[in-house]
Amino acid sequence: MQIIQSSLNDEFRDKVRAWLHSNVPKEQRPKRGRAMREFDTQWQRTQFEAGWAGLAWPREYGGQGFSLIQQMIWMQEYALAGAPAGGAMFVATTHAGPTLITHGTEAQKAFHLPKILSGESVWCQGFSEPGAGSDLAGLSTKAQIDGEYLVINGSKIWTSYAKVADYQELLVRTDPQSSRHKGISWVICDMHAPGISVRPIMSMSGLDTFCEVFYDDVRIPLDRVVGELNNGWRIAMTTLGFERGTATIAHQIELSRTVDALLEIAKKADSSGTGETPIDDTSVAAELAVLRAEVATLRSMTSLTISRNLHQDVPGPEGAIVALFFCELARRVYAMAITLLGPIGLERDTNGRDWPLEYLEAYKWAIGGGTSEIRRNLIAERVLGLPK
Amino acid sequence: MQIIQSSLNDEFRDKVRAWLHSNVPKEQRPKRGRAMREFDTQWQRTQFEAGWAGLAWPREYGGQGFSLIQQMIWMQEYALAGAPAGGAMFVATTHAGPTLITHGTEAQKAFHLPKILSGESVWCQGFSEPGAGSDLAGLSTKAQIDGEYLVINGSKIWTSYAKVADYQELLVRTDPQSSRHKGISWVICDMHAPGISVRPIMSMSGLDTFCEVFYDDVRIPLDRVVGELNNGWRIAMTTLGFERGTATIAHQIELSRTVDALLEIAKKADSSGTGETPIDDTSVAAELAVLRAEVATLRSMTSLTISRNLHQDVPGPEGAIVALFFCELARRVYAMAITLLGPIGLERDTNGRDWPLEYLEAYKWAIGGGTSEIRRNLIAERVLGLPK
Amino acid sequence: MIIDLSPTEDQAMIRTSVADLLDSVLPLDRLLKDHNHLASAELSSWSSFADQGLFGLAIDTESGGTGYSIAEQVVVCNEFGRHLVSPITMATMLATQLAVRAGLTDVVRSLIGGDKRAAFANPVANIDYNAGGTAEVQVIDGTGADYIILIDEERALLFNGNACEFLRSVPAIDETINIDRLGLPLDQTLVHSKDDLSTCRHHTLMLAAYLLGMAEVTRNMAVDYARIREQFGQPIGKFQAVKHICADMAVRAEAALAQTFYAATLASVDHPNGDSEAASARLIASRAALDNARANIQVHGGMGFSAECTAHFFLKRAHIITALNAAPLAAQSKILADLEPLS
Amino acid sequence: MIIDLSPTEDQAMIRTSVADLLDSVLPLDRLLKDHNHLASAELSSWSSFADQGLFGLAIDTESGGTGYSIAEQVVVCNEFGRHLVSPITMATMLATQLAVRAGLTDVVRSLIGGDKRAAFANPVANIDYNAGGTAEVQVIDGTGADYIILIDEERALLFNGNACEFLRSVPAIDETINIDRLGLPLDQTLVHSKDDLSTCRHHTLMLAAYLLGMAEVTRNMAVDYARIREQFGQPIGKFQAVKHICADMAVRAEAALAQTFYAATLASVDHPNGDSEAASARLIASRAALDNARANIQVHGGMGFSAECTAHFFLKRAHIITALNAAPLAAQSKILADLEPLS
Repeated sequence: MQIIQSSLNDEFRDKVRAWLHSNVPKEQRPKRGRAMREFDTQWQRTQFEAGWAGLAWPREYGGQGFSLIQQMIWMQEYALAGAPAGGAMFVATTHAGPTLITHGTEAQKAFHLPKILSGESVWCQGFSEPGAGSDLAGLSTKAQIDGEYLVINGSKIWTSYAKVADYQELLVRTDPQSSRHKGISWVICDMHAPGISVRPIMSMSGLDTFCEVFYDDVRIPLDRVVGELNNGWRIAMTTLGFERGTATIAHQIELSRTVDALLEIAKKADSSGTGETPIDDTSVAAELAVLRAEVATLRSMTSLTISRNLHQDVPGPEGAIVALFFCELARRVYAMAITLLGPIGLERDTNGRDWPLEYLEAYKWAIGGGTSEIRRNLIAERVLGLPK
Repeated sequence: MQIIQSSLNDEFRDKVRAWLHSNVPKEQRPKRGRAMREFDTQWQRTQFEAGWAGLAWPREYGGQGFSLIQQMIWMQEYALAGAPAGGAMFVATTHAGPTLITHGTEAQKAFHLPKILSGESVWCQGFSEPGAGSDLAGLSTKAQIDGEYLVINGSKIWTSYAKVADYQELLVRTDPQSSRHKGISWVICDMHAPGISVRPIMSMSGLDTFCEVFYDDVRIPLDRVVGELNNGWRIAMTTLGFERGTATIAHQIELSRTVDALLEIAKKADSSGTGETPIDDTSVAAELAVLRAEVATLRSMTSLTISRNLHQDVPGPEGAIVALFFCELARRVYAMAITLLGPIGLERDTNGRDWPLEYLEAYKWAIGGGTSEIRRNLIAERVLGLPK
Repeated sequence: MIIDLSPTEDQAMIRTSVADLLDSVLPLDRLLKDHNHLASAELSSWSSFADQGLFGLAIDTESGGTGYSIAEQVVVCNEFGRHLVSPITMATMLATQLAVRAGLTDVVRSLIGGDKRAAFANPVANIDYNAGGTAEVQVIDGTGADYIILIDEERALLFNGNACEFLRSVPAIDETINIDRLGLPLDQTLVHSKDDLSTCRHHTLMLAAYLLGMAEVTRNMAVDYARIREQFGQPIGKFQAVKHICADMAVRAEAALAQTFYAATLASVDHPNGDSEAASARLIASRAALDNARANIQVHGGMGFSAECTAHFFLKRAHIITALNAAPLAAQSKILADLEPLS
Repeated sequence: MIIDLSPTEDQAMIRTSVADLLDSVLPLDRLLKDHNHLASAELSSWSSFADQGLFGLAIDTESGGTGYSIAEQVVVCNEFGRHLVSPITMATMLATQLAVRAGLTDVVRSLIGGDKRAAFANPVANIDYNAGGTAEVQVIDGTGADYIILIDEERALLFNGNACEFLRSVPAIDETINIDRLGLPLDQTLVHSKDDLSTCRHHTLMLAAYLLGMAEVTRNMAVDYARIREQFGQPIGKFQAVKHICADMAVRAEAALAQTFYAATLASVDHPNGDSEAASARLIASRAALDNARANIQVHGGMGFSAECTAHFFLKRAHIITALNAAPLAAQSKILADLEPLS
C-alpha cells in the first residue's frame, strides 16, 4: 500500500488531459447504422493521428507500448473527460489486434494491424452460438476443408456490431470428429464474403447492437486461420488482450458518476412542495450510502487488480471477482434509480436521461461474456481451488 | 378461499382453550438433565390423562383421531397459551409412534404405544452420522446378525435428548454388501443396553441438547426390527408423522410474537432522552414492516399447506417450501433483534430475554433436518420436476 | 379462524373460464408482435370480458353484478397478471364498485355491460386534495378511457375522462403499455370517496393478485426453459445453481399466493385486519413479481435479455404495477398497525 | 492518483512477523479450550507484542514509536482479526496515539513498552458530552485495564481505568470476550480530543482491517472444509451450491481487502477523502465479516453449528466489532459527503 508519486506520471497525466480536453468529440454519438460506424472509426483515426492509438500494443506493431500505469492514467482521464466508449472499434483494438500480435502470421499482422489502429477496419466477434452460450466449447459451426479454403456453415449469435463490421474473429469446428475444446480453429472471416447474412436482435432495452450471423457455404482461404488449424480454443482462451485490468476503469467511473447523479436527485426537494427531500428518508440515505461505498470499493478492486499486475507478468484469475462484483452492483445501482424516481422512473425521458434504458441495459452484465453463475464457478475452481 | 364457519369447531376451540388455560404448566421448564425429562414427561402425562394425547393418532391405538381442522385448532391454541414444546417427548409422539403404528408388529405396538402416550418412555432419533449428514443414505453404522441378535458398531450424531432417552429409532446397515439406500434397517434400540455411550455436544448457542451416540457391540434382539430387515430406508422416508402441515404452527406463532416484541422495542424511546424512538427511523420501520409481512405470510403458507391436505390424502412435497421460507425468515428476524438493540443486543440478558441465545439458536433451522441447500434441491426436483 | 385457501368450486370454475378466454384472445406472444398499442387486444375482446361478467363480479346482483366477493375478483386478477392484461380491466372493475357506492346506476350499467371503460391514474407527486385545482398524473392505457380512477391508501376518486386535460404522451419503460400525462380537475369528480376503505383494500388485493400471477408464470417459464435448454451436454436444470434459482422462485410465488389468498379471504368478510393483511400481500407479491422476473431473465441467459422472448415483459410490467398508486409509508403503517388476534 | 495496493517490502515483513508470532502464541484453537477468559492469552504475550513494537507502530520515532503509518497499522490489525485477538490490542494502539497528541510522554512510554494497556468503551446510549457527569458504557476485555478509550466519529476520550466506576459484568454473545458495564467520569478525562479526526479515522480503519481478517479466514476455512468433507460420495466443494457460496465469500473478502487498503493508503497521506473512504471500508468489511461468518457456518453444516468448531467464534466476534462505537448515521453522512475527484 503506497501512493506512487512520480513527476513523469504527473506530466503524462497533464498531457493526456490536455489532449482529451481539446479532442473529445462534442457531438452525440449516433446510436445506429453507418453514422455510428463513421463516428467510432473517426474517433479512432483522431486518436491514431495524434499518437494515442494502441496504447497497450507493442511499439513494433504501431502501438504506444505504454506502461501499465500510463494505461491506467489514460483510462482514468478518458472516462473523466467523457470520451466515447470504443463502440464498433472495441473488438478490433482490444481483442482482435492483440490476438493477431500474439498468434498471427507476419502477413496477417502486416495487413490488419495498421487498418485497426487507423480506424480503417471494424471487427466483430463470432464466438457464441445459439446452442453454445455459456458452454462455448460446445460450438458446432462447421468449417470443411475444400482445397485451399474452409467452407463455413452454421450461425453465431450475440455478435455486437456485425451489421457494420469488416472482419470477424470466428471460432469454427474444423475437425468434424472432434468434440468440445478440440478441433476448433480461430479464423479471420471477411464479413463482406458471399453467404454471410446478418440479422439484428433487439435487446430488451430497445437497442439492436446484437446480431445473429448466418454462414451459408462461406469460403474462407486457409491462410486466414490464426495460430494453427484445430488450435483455436487455446488461442481464444489465452488472449485476454493487453489491458491487464484497466478495462473496468471506464465502467467503474461511469457507475460512480451515476451514484453521484442519484445523490443529486435525492437531495432535490420533490414537487410536492413540502420541502422534504428523498434523502431525508433514512432508508433512502442508507441505501445510497451502501451504493456509494460499493462504487468506491469497485474503484479499489480495480486498483488492486492493476497493482497485482504491476508485480506479475500474467494476470491472475481474480479478474473474475471484480467482474462479478461489478455486474451485481451495476444492476442494483440502476434499479435504485428506478425506485428513487418513483412513477417518473417509469418514463423513458426524464430531464434528458433515459433511466429505464440504462436500467434495462444493466441486465446484460450478468449474462454476457459469461453469466454470473459461470463466473462463480470460475472463482470457486480457479481462484479458490475447489474441485471441478 | 373461504372461511370455514362451524359451531362444532368453535365449541372444540373453546374446550381446548379452557383446558389449556387451566393446565399449562406455570413453572419454567428446566433446561437440562433429569429435571427437564421429568417436566416433559409429566406434561405428556397430564395431557394423556385429560384425553389430549396422540391427537393425530388413530383411536384404535389410544389416540384421539382428531380431524385435521381440530389438530390445527389445538396447535393454534397450544401456541397461543404458551404451552411448552414437546421437548424430550417430541420424537416419541410425532415420529416413533406414527412409524410403529404404520409399520410395527402387533407386539411392538402393544408394548410401546401406551408408554409413549402416557409419557412413560422417551425416544430419540439415531439417523445422522458424522460421515452422513445431508447424505443420510451414506450411513455406515454396522449391524451384524449374530443368531437372534443384531450386533451394532458405529456412531450417530445430532441426536437430541439421547442423554435422557429410553429408546431410539436407529437406522443401521444390516447388509454389509449393500450401499446407499439398500440394506438399511430401522431398529428399536434400547438406550440402556450395554455398549452404548452418549457424549453431549455443545451447540454454538451454549445449549447441549445434541449428542453423539457410540455403539460398541450393542446387542439388539432381531424382533426389534421394524418393518422388514433391509427395508429401513423406505420406512424412514415414508413416515412423515400424522401432523399434515400443522407442525409449523407453533414456530409460526412464536416468530410472529417475536416480531411483535421487536415492534414494541422499536416504539420505546431510547435512553438518550431525545424522545426519538427507533421506529421513527424509516429504515427501521421499513425493515420491521417487511418482517411483519413475512411472518403473516408464513402463517398464510401454513394455512395453505393445511388447506391442501384437507383435500388430499398424502401431503405433497410443497412442505419443503414452507420449511425453507421459515428457516431463512427465522434467522433474519433474530438478526434484526440484535441489530435493533445495538450494543445491548450483545448482552445475554436483556430485560429477561436472552436475545443472543435465540439468535444463535435460529441458525440451526437452515442446517438441521436438511440444510437449505438440500431443501432447494428437493423443491427443484420434487415440486418443480427439474431433472435429478 | 379456520380458512380453507383451496379454491371453492365456483372459484375454480371462474378461473378456468377466464383462463380459457385469455389463452385464446390474449396469448402472451401477442406482445412480441405488435406491442399491444393502446391495449388494442384487450379492447377488441372487451365485450367478451363483459359477457363473462368480469366487470361486475363483486357487485351485488341488485346493482346488476354477479354477486361474488373480492375473493373471486382476486382469482380473475390473478389470471390477468398471468396474461399481462392491460390494467384498464382492473380499473374498470374498481370504477364499477365506486359508481355503485355513489349510486350512479347509469355508469354502473355501462361499465358492467362493457360499453364504457376506466383507466388508472398514477400521481407523479403528492396531491393536496384540499387545495383543489388540477393534479398531474400518469394514466395507464388511458387514451379514450371514459373514466379515470385515482386511488390511494385512504380515498378513491372517479373522473369523467373528457373532463381531464391531456398534457402529453410519454414513452414508458414497458413498451406494451401507454402512458399519458393528464391533468385531473380535483373539483370536478364524479365520485370522491374519502372513507370507502373497502375499495382501497380491493385495489391493493387486485394488484397483489396480478403481481402473483406474474410471479407464477415467470417461475413456470424458467422451469420449462431449464428443462429443455442444454449446455455442457445436459439440461441446465440439472445444474444446482439453476435448480436453486428456480427453487427460490417457487418459494416467492408460493408465499405471494398464500398471503394474497389469505388476505382476500379476510377482506371478503370485512375483517378488521384486512387492511394490514392486504398491504402485506401487495408487498410480498411485488417482491415476488420483480425478483422472479429478474431470475427468469437470468435463467434464460442471452434469450432472456433479448426482446424476442417474453421474459422481459414481466420485468417491465412488474415495475409498472409495483409503482401504481404506491404509497410505501402508508402501506408500512398499515402493516405495522395493531392487529386483532386471529383465532 | 496512482496507488499500488500490493504490500511494500516493509509491510510484507511486518505481516510475516506478526502472523508468525500470533500463530505461535494465539492459535485459533486456543478459543476451544478455555474461552480466553479476560484475554488471558493476549496478556501473557503482551510483552512480546511490545517487543515487536506493535503499540507504537504508527508513532513518530521521536515519541518512541516505530515511525510507520496507518497503512502498516492496518496490516497488523488485519492479522489481529485473522487470529481473533482481543480488541485491547487495538485500543492500546489508539490510546498511544491519543497520548502522543496530548503530550503525555509517560503514558506513551508505558503503553509502547507494554507496561500498561487500554480497552475500548462502547456507549450503550447517546452521550451528551456537554452535560458532564457519568456515561454508562460497555468495556470490552477491560477488567484491569489501565486506560479506557472512548471514540466516536468526531472525538476521542482517554480515561484512567481506576477513575471509572465498575457497575457489573454482563455475559456477552461472544463467550471469548468479557464485557463490563462501567461508568465513565466525563469531566475526568486524561485526553479529550474533539478534532483529532485522524485518530477517529485510524480507529475506523483498524476495525475495518480486523473485520477483513475475519472475512479472509472464514473464506479459507469454508474452502478447506469443502475440499475434504465428503457427502454423496464426493467432496461437498464439487457441488455448485457450495462452490457458489464460497465464490461469494471470495468476492466479499476481496472487496473488503481492496477498499480497506485503499482507504488506509489515502489516510496515510491525510487525504481529504480519507474519512469517507474509511467509513466505506468499515461498512464493506463489516458486511463481509458477518456474511462470511454465516456462510462458513452453513458450509460446515452441523459442525458449524456446534461449539466444537471455531466457525461460530467468527460470527460472534463480527457482531462485537461491528457494534463497537458504531454510529451508522454519522458514518452514512461521511460516506455521502462531497468528495474530491481522485485523479
